[in-house]
Amino acid sequence: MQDKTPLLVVKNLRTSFFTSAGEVKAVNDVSYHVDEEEVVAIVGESGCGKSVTQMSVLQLVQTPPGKILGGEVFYKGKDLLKYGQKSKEIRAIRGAEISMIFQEPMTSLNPVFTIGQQLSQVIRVHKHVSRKEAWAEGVEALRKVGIPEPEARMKNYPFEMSGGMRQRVMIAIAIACNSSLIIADEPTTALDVTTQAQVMELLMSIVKGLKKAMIVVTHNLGLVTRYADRIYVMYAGKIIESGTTEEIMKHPMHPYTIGLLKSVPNLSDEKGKALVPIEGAPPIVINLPDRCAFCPRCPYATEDCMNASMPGLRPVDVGQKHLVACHLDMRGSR
Amino acid sequence: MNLSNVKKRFKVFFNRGVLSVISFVVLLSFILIAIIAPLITKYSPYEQNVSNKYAASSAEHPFGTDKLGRDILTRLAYGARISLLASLLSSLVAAVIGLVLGLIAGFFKGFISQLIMRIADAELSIPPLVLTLVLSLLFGDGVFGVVMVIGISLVPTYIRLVFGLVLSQKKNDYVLAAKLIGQSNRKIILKHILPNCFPSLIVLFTMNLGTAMMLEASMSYLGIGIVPPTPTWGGMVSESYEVLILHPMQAILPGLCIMLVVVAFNILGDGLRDALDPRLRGKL
Amino acid sequence: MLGYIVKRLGISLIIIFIVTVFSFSIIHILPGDPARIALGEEADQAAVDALRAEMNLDKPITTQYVLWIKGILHGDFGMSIVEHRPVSRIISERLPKTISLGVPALILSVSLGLLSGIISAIKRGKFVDQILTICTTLAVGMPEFWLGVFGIFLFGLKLHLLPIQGYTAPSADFTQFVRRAIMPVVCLAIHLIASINRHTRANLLEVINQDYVRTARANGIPERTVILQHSLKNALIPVITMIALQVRVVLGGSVIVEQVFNITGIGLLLKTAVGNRDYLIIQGCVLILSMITVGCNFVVDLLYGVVDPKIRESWR
Amino acid sequence: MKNNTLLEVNDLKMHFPIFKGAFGMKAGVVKAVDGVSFSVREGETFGLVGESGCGKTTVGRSILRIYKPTAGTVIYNGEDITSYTEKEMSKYRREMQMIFQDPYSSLDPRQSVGSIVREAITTDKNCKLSLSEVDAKVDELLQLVELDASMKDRYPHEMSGGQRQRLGIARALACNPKLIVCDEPVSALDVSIQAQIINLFIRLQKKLGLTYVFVAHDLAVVRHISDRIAVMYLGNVVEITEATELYDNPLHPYTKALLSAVPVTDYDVEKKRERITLQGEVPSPINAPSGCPFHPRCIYATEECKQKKPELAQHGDNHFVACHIIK
Repeated sequence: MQDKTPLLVVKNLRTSFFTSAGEVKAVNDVSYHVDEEEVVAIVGESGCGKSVTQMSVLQLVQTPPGKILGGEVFYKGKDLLKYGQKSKEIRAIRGAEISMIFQEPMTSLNPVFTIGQQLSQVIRVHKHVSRKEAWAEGVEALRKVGIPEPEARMKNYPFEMSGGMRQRVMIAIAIACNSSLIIADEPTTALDVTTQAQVMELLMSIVKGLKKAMIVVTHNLGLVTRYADRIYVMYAGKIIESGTTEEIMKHPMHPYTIGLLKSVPNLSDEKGKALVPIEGAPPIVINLPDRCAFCPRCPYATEDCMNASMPGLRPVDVGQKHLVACHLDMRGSR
Repeated sequence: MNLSNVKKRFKVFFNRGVLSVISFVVLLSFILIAIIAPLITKYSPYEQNVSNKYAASSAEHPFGTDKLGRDILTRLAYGARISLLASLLSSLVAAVIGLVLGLIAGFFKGFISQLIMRIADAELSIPPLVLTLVLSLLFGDGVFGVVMVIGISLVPTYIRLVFGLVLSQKKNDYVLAAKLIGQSNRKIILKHILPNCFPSLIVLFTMNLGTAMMLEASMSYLGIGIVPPTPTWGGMVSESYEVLILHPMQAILPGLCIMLVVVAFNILGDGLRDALDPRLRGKL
Repeated sequence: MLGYIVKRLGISLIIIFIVTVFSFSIIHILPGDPARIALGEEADQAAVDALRAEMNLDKPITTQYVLWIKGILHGDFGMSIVEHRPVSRIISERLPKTISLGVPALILSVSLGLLSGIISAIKRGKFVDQILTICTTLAVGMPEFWLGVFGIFLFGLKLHLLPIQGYTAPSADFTQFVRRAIMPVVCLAIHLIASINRHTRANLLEVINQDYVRTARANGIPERTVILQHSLKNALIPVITMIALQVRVVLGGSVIVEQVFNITGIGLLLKTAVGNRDYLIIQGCVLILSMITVGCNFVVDLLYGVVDPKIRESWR
Repeated sequence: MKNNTLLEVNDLKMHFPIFKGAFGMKAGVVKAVDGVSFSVREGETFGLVGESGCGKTTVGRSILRIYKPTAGTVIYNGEDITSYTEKEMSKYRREMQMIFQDPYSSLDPRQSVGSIVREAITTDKNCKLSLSEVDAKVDELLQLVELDASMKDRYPHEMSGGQRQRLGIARALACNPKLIVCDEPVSALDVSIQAQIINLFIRLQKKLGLTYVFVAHDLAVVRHISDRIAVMYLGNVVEITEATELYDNPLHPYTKALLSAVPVTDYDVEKKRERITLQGEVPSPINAPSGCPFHPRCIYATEECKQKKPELAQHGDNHFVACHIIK
């Protein structure tokens, strides 16, 4: 078995928002990597910092109030954080090497420009081709994402399209410049169930067909089970568990991951099975004490958990790639 | 001191908070001056002394005297009374009328609502000073006349604001929820819709104080509404026009007063808007 | 498209109708007999009655209104009771002066306001923005008449750079027109420049936070294009509304500015007419001025379609 | 005792006209709901599930008579309330309540928690409680929805999404309702909070004998809470059956596709599941297709499906399907 090379390596990334209430440590020392041709999921609830992490990779965080405080983002061996926020180098990466797909298809496209104008503009910025060629490439991209009558659709405005169609346009923009990595930030959350399936199948066929890598940011555990190769679970700005999808879905080791899985209603559950919710609400990450952030909601938390400082990621078993940030050994206690 | 240092201090000094505080202090001092005008000066604003006209600045007359020998400081202080009172009362008149009409237009559909909105549009199609000129024929001179004239010409701004607010609130589920628990329409307006209009209303009210002040000054400058010898800032600028080359300060001082107060009202309104209803940014 | 135009036109006509009712009734509620005012206190009753009959004042008020409107539709606004000349002729003499100052004022304020607003937004929080913010804040509070008086004092009386009063038609002597128009135009434009600047800045900053701007950045579009193309077009939509609403402020300002610079335009005409109770002139001026405003708003409504494809869609 | 029918909806139609052009001419109708029938028994949870635009919310709101239906009848408690005026409705107004999707816009931002609940209690014309009794009732209701009594003086913006939704429930309960229409009550909430609210709904039903009409797009949530489920597509009910039966034995092609589109978190089960991806998009309800509304996307569609609209027909115990293919 040939070892895959990492495409993106994020090391000790820290991003904070400076608000009147204090420093929000949205991304607090996060490290992860994505190999070539791999689908990685970042899972967490709203406010856990999963989106900000991805925005930081491309330096798209609004400054102020946000600020990337430190860390390294190696993409194909180059540290992206060394480039300035508005530099030519980072712009050449955005959209051409790493593409992003956002959650809200309704607002993510500019309402006063046609699909064709927006699509061909991106192509022209990165490929230095003529207007006509860019337009033709745009039509081709729309065809690839399964939009019927792409020539006519190029002249449509976003508001003339359905949510699913707009998300396809976003995907078309993402693949138009042949980027190696697609970051999809909650790509299907705003869509209907069957449209969600359509869009995800399309994304997967593109990623597999064109041998791209993808990061899916989502809160939907089912989606992750179906599509991801590896999973990172985030809570309060930190990664608290990581491993292959099979390991995490079958043998979750962090009390938060366990709780999350027990609290989500599942179609395959037998009728009458009670949901076990996680009590309380996710914390607002301002001035959190240096201890496990899940402690106050954790049903297994001990006195030691309350007093000990923030646990680091450690292998569940020696030598394993399944990592967990918990003081407790949850093996067999579920 | 190098340039960047100067720029930095400049920035700190003129940030929102400091500016708001300054305008608040400016306003408070003008209000105070208006209230205690008789204590500030021993003269009456009408007291003429022709033998001492166009006096230079002195201990007796800090800002000198005008063409009839009246003390300029005294007239400025009494002018503050008239200007502040007129703008406050006219804004109140406008707010009350506009609020009621706006609520009616917003809550009830159909002909009444259309009529109110079209009348507001018609009023907004007449240039403001033209409107006040014509209305002043109807209401006559004096403070009451000016208050009514300016008040009525400001009404459409409130109608439009309240109308928009009511429409957007009616879409909110809490209005439906109130209906479902059996609340009557009248109660829904009074208990739910009205209180939610207040933040935006306060913002508009503060900003309209400046507009009203400006209109009053312009009217006084034209010699309609509040007429001489009653002291007004606009009127003082007008009176000093003929001696501009010799005594420019007589025109500049009252104008400065108008500008200070109007700017203060606007900054305060901006601050209130950002604090109470940031959605109005770019609209008011 | 046609449906949309017809609808906007209908609304405009309703507004103008309300304005005619308003200006007509205001004048007729007022105490005092216009015929008496025209002939003076000493005139005998028979002459007054004769004039009343001639001016249709003896007829019922609705008939008077209908006759007045009928006349207007034929271009007849009646006779001025002070000048004894047709109102339409007086207005057509005066209006070009007001417009020849108003149009440059509008152009000046839109161009300067937009430009400075964009600069403010791009350089938000920087030194340039701070300076512009202070200037516009002061400008909003500056009374037009005071700025005019101040300008006359400084540029006219002290520096002798510009003539202090009067008006020359651009067709008669263009250089003289420009020299005389500079100060009035600036006075007319000052408030509008400031408010367009504020609105453009606020709306641009609002738009810059939108999702589609983030998408543009995420796709590597250069920052200049992001702001000048993606953001500006969206930010312009509310600014256009605001400019349409402010046309009337410029027209209103002409009353003041014409008084300050002694320009015999429509503003000064109206002011004099109000003093004289020359009611047909008042009615005519109010009507003409509000028709100009309504007309501008109508054009702006159509302009919307150029900027906002959603509106264009609804035209079909 | 789940035999008394509390609510019956017969051939309900709700068409919204669209106006266009200069003179507000009627340009067409949106057939939001086009002939829906079902009945809800006292004490049960009836799930209405479907994708956006299928008309499920409109059905919910028509039951509460927020809209006046275009055609069909709504029978509540044996009484036809379809054409009741606002005044006639007032006797049932408080018996039928609603829980909203958006916990932000459904609470008046200027009202404190206590005042929101108090208003719902005192609006009752027959309310003869003294001030202190009302206060006691407020505390009781807050306790019922597991909100701390100390929250009474807080304002909605100081609360989390889950707490707001609890408050919305408390407001509805203050009216002593029999029937509650829950319109997507958990879809705006975080995953870990959803379970708390779902459990609360179940507990309250057991305690107070409530009847729910549970409108949602999330099949897993609906299946978890409902006794019976109606699947809606483009203004029509395509399948009605018991919750377990729906998952174990879905019959309508649309239901099958809908179920397969929802991934499950059970790794082994998920990897073995059959995936049906529907082609095309939901047609606009303005010019809905003739015949079976699902036929343009259905792989089994025949000529009959294009011509004739299928009626709900019984296929097994308590299992009704509207499809020509299933025989």
